[in-house]
Amino acid sequence: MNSSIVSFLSEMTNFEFTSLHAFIIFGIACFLMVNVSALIGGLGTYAERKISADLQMRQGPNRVGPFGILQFLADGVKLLLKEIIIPTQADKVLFLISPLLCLAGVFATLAVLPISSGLILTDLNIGILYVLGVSSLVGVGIFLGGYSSNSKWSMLGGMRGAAQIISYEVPVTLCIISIVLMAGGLSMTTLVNEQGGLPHQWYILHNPFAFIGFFVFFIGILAESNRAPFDLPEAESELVSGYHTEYSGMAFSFFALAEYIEVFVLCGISATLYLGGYKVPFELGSGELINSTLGGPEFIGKGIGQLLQLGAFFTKTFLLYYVVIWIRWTLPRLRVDQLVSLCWKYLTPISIINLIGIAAWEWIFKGQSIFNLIASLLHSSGGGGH
Amino acid sequence: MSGTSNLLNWILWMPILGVLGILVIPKAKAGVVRLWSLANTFITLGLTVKLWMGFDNALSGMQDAFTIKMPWIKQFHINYHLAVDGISMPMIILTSLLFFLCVLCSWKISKQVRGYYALLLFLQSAVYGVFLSMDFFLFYVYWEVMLIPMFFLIGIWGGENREYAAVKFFLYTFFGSILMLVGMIALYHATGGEADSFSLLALREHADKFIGMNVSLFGFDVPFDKLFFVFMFIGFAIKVPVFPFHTWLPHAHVQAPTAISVILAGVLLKMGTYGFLRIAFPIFPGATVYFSECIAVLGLINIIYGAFCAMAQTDVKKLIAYSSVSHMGFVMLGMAAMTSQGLNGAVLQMFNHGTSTAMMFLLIGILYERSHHRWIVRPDGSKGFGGLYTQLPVYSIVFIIAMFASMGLPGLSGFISEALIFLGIYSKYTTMTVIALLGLLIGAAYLLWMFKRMFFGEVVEECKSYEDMNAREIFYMTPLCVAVIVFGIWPSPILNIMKGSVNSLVVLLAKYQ
Amino acid sequence: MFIDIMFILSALLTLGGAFGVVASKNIMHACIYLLGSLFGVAGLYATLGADFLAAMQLVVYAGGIIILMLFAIMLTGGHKEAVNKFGLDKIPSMGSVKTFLIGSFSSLIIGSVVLKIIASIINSHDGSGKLPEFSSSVEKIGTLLVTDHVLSFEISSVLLLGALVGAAVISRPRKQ
Amino acid sequence: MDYTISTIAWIVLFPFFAFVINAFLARKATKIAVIISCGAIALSSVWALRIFKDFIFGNYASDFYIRKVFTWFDLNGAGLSFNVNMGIYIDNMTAIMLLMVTVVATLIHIFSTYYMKDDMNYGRDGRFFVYMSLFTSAMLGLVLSDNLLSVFIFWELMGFCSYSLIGHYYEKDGAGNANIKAFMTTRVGDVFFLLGILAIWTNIGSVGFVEMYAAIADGVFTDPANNVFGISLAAFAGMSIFMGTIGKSAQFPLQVWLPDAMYGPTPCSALIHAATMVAAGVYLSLRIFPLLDVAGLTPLVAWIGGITAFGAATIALVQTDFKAVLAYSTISQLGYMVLGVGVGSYNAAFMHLITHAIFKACLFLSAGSVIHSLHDHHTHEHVQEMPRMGGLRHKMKFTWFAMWCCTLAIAGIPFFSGFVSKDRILGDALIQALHNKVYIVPAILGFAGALLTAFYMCRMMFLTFHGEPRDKELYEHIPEEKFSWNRNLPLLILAVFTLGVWFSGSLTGQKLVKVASPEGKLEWFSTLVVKPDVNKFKTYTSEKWGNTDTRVKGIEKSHYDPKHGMTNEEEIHHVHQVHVIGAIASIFIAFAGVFIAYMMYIRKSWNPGWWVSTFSGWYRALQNKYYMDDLYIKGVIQKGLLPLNRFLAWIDMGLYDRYIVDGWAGVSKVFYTFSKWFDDLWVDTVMVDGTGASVRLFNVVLRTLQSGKIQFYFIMIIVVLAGYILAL
Amino acid sequence: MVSLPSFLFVSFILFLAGIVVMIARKNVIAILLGIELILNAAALNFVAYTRFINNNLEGHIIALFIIVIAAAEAAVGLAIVIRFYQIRESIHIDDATQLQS
Repeated sequence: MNSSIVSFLSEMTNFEFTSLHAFIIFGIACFLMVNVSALIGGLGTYAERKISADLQMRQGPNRVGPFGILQFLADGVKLLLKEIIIPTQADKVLFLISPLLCLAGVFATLAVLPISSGLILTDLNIGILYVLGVSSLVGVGIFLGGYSSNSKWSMLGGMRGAAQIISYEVPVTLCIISIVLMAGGLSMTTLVNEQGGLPHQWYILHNPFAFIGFFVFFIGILAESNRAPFDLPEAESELVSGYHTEYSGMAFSFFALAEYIEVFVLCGISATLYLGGYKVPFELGSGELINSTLGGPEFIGKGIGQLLQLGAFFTKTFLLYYVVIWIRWTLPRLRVDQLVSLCWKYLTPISIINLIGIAAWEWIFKGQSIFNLIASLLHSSGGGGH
Repeated sequence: MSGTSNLLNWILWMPILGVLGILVIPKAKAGVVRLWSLANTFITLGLTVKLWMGFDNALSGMQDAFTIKMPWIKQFHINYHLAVDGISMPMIILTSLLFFLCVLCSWKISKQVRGYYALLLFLQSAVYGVFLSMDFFLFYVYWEVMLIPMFFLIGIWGGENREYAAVKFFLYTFFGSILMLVGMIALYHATGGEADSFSLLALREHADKFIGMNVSLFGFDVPFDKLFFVFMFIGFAIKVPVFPFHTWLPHAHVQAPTAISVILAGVLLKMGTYGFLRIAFPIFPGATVYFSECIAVLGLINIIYGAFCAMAQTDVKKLIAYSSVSHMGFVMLGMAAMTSQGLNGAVLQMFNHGTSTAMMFLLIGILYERSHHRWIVRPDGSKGFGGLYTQLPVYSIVFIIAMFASMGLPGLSGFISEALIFLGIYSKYTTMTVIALLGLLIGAAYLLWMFKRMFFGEVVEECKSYEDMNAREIFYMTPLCVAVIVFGIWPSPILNIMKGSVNSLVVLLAKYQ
Repeated sequence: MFIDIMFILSALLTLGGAFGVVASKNIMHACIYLLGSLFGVAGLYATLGADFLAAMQLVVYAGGIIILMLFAIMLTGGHKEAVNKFGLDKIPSMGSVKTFLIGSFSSLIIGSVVLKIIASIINSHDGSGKLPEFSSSVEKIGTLLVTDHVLSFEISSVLLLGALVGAAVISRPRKQ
Repeated sequence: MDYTISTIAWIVLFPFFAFVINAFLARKATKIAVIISCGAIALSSVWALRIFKDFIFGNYASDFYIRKVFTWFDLNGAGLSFNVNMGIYIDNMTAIMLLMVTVVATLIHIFSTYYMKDDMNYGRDGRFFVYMSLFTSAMLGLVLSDNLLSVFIFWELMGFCSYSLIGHYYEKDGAGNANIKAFMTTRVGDVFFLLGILAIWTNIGSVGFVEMYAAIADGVFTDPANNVFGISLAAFAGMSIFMGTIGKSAQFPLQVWLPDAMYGPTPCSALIHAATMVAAGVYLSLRIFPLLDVAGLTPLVAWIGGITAFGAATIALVQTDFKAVLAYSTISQLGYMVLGVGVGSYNAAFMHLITHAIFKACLFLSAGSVIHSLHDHHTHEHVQEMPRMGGLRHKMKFTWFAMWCCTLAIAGIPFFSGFVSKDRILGDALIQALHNKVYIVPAILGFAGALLTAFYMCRMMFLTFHGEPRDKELYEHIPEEKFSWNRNLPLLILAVFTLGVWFSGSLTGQKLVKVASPEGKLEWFSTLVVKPDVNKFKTYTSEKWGNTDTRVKGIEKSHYDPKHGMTNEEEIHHVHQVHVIGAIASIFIAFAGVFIAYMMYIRKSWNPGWWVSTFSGWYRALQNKYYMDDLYIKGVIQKGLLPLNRFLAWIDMGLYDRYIVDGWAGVSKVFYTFSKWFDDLWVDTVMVDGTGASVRLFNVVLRTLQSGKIQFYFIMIIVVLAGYILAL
Repeated sequence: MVSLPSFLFVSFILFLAGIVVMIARKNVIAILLGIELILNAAALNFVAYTRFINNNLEGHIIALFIIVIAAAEAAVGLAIVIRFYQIRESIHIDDATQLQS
């Protein structure tokens, strides 16, 4: 465990944990993480309703709690209390397993999400690959959910969902590979640390290919999380509600929760990959600058740094989250053929070209960003041509 | 022996890569096939330019840097030997350029697009093979291979009488090839089958040996070199085509699709004269000198006879086909001179005729796409075209450039080569020069007369619907226009390439005079 | 201890999945069992310190192959008609007692052969189970792939391309 | 001024670049193209003026020349060497020619902006100016050329421009006929020209004028060892090259193209077919004069010139087309120049070239000005027929004035330029005739032609500008001429230069009328242009481009030698007398011609119709141009060439190809019938199919082993594999 | 506990299961499942050996290629199955006895 919440805590407190301690701390951290993200997912539903209402000049939920902020809790309680109805012809085992698979796939990715330099459950050295691997469970879950309901709407929704997820995984993976190429590592912290706090140090502005790559990636994750305009699997008008037509109660809420958390996680990952993740400008995140200015105990500086990083990460993530919701309520849904051709005829070739282009860029310019190049050019020409 | 560069291999096999690529493109994707072929020929053109840039003008022999030599069939000392010198280099440039343009000009072909382009690229590779091979066997293989795509290209995509023309073309050329094959085998045995007995370069060393030899033919003792020179001569003369063997040309040209006519006139005819310069002349210098007057006379007949025949034609394409006969006569005449000016002029004329006649055929192709006939005067006596100058202004300008280049207007490319040929031939055959100059006169006459009948006067009713050249057509005419004008004003780029090799051939031949 | 727990869990998952694949009468369930088994193998890889391999196992199998299998089952399955137009069984048999007997017998034969081969290794191994220190394998694998194994790497890429094109060509519905 | 590539080449390159730019601009940006075209030639004329100033007012000897050479391309390699050189050659003649060409071309360009305006407004693009630029560039290149090859190159380029400009109104069928005729007729001459070049090139290894002169001095051309077809090389080459002149300058018997060339727009007729291109032929024969001289071809040249001068004048008598009269007068005047060359009047012939260029350009421009105003509202075409004109002087005064100046000049009235030059040619012809009987006929023809010239030019003027308007309706529609810079200014400038005073201090050349001036400055024109003395060229050393001129300047001026190299005092006196007689005779003849015209067309005392009816046979012959066009087109081409072509084509395709080549198919048919029978029955049925049948037997046996059950195969594999491994 | 024989045992059982599936099942897709099991068993063997005996990464590489091959095999195999189903309307292994449709 080279860098994780456990090691961070031990560093903070200057205390050597035994493995049992570590295990317990780890367990607690995991528990917290899961619950916090469930909260975020719940708030996501609220945000979705509120923002959509805003976009449509409506009020949105406003009864439960201040500004209706507790609406999601009310909904959650209602769903918990409802009965899970299993259709007679359904494949019962799979019917019950599939929401869990979905949720498990999403939660598993939380393990490597770098919320701040300290607040990361475990920093796997194959972090981004791990994300790709476990998030594919969501696809299986959706597919099985569709299949096991034994309803044609669910069936079609499930197949569409799975097909969409695995096909959009191609451009997304290619984009990730190109970022990995720039960073030179698969670990999430490496990816973040290779970038800087200021926008021109982010990978999105590193070179033109990465700039294009960001949009490809973003479109890809929209499709992967079955969000509008790629929400064909749950198209209300065609498929009633897609793969979760037959679900009710807690099983349904698992699906819904999985979706919202997935959007959050993916937004977080795209922020990590392209927008500098938790990085704060001027290396404030490490706390050393704060310490040297403020003085005082070291952990205060570090703590403030962590908070700043937390803020940076969530700002970026929620901005993207907002964009996702904004897109959902703005753009019309695609047809299936458009969806497929978008993926295979446009995004995939573009991302392949981007990959080659980034490789070439790395080779030609020795990994310097475009701003560095311009700066060095200006320097050399302005400085009397040294 | 092998040089440092693999460029010739790339040039030779790049079209084959293109063919393979075409074979995996689905049938329905005609556009992809076209773009792919275009890209392929463009890459080949780029490679050729690279070759040109690497070409050392100072060398009079083969360019050692590019030579590729490896054993192919070891038992018979047959090598895979590619090399380029000043004689073949202009032809390579011409081939690369013309094939690139031909892909563009065949854009509208809709019948079995894949097959068409595959065969076209295949043909390109074979043509490169002929110009690059320095091994007689390899040369012969490519010489024959070239016939196959040509046969199908004429036979499938040609005009209404295409099968006849294709078969005629094939049989004629094949007849010549057989004689050449006999010659090749005879040479192999005459050298005793030793090492490099198929090498075109090594065979030159045996030239003196051939002069003394006799061969028994139907019980008569015939001089070896003279007999097989005649064999080779017929083999190559059919390709040129020289007078009694020329009748396949009008048929093939009239029936072939535009691009194929361009290739046929622009490149394939030059293979015949190239064969003379590469094989017949250096290997049998004694016989060459002995027969030089015959060659000159045949060339003269070509010039005058071709020009007269051209003047009587009412089909534009046939007219240009005969004009090719006439112009290739100049090449023959220049070669018969065996002087530096004459031979350089002949090789330059090969190149220049390639560009100017290609322009003419391309232009006729453009017109044919609009009119679907080619009659200057229809068989019933009515005008086929008229007033095109008013109707198609840009086309007319390009046509004028092509026409005047073809008739040898100074400032355009044809003049320099013709002047050099005349200069070369004058010192030897003054009378023939005077008669050949008459060919120049008639050459101008039939072209101008054709131009007048087609372009001047009131617009004929059916011509009123024709549209002027579009951007694609202008695009592919531009390189040729530029070549014709630039090499007319400044011929040194091409002459510098060729003069070393050609002059060394002249020196070689001069020993036997 | 942690490693042991992990190994036992993974092995159980693997073997349980494999058993499920053998025993399940429902092809869909068999597929899910296979997924479990593959996850178990990924766990075993992780136990062995092959982190990259484990991740790839997840990515390729869970993300790709299993979903592909599920698709294939959906596209070919359906339990509606028993007999097709050729008069053949439309429901694919999941095997009868007879076939399972033959299968078991065959596996016994092959098992004995394999055992004969690996017995010497097992015997010679001291069984101490000392695992070398873990170190990340990603970079080394990457280096190996483009140095020592570059040819096989390229060939496998060509193979994948071929498989891609081939699969697309084969499964394309032919125009009548 | 340093004469290097960077200074001289511009004179050719300005119009050439204008051509290149306009070739792309002319279709869309016509106005810009016109400006570029005019600007380029104007710039060239500035350069020419500079050269002119250097040469004429500098202290150079009259035989001073500058020659710069560069290698165009070479065939050096493998021990052989061959260079093709190009270069410039500037002497006084070149300098004068350059100035004349550029100034005339500039004025004509300016006039063209007036004349071609409507043409361009009606949707036709500015290609007229494109060709004009190319033409000017080629003409200047020709003038600057130092060798015959580059003369030929520019010569042909001019031919091309002429071809294109004659065909400018391409929607007319006649334009197509006219330009093909023009091109082909000149091409006949050009082919011979090329032959001459080849002969010279082969024998002396170079085609430069300088080398040629040196070779003449060395006797290479008269060496019997170099004879071609039994005649001396000088005669062969000289005649061949002179054929070029005959073609280009429309001399008998190749004069047929020039009248037809009037199909082109009038400014192009003025520039190409009157002032410059046709004169280039004469310029060439002046350059090769030593060759003609040494070959003894001068009598022939004189005969051709005389016949042309007289014959064209007679045809001009009966023409009713405005431009046709001018065309025939051009041929006639070119005939005078050639006559001048023939009688050895080198200087006068060149002088006549210059004076003719100016007044004939002016005449054509005036004609253009007239024709452009005469617009027939029924046929929507311009009127060129003189019978429909008359009385135009009231409507267009400037044109009338300019045209009269030129008419007087061409007619040979004293104080006008034409008199100065033509009179000297005729005087020299007279001298030669008295010495040598061969020249008697050309001299007589020359004098007779002079009479006719005066007559038909005045006839044209009277019919056009004087008397009553004959087509009233047409006359009413003519707009009143107002002075405009692009219509009248060029005319007036040219008209000013028709005065003789510009060309000769003595106004006559024979010192008949003397102007008080210092000795030696009397006949400045004559002192500047002298016959090249071939012996001076023996020691020539070549100069390369880029070197500034290092030769000594300030050699004393040479003088025109009116004594014709004679030393005997008596003979000199005799010559002088003859010149005076000639001058008086030509003045008389000119006035006689004017008088006859006046009597016929103004006073109408003498009825022209009487002449027509009395000499009706001659009249018809003249109207049909002595039947020469008919001879060439109907006789040679239609009766001879085309049937021959068709016959040959029939032999080729109908006879040779169909029977001899395709006949082999019949031969092979016999063979293949037999082979087919043998093959079908024996080879195929018995042998081949028999083998197949035997294979089929084994087939049946082996097929049963293959069940197709894959799991069966699999089990078999396992069992065999297991057995194999256990057996190990 | 974590030793080479234990891994070999797991892989052995996995392998046998695969063999049984391959032979006993009559469903083509099920046979493909069996093949996946066998391939995984082999890959596991490689990784285990390389870990315990050589302690280098050659086995990983081979396992990686096995995964590649498995993916390719699954793609092509399933494509064939689907095509077969389109033609014969069956995925019974014993129906596939002809090379020609």
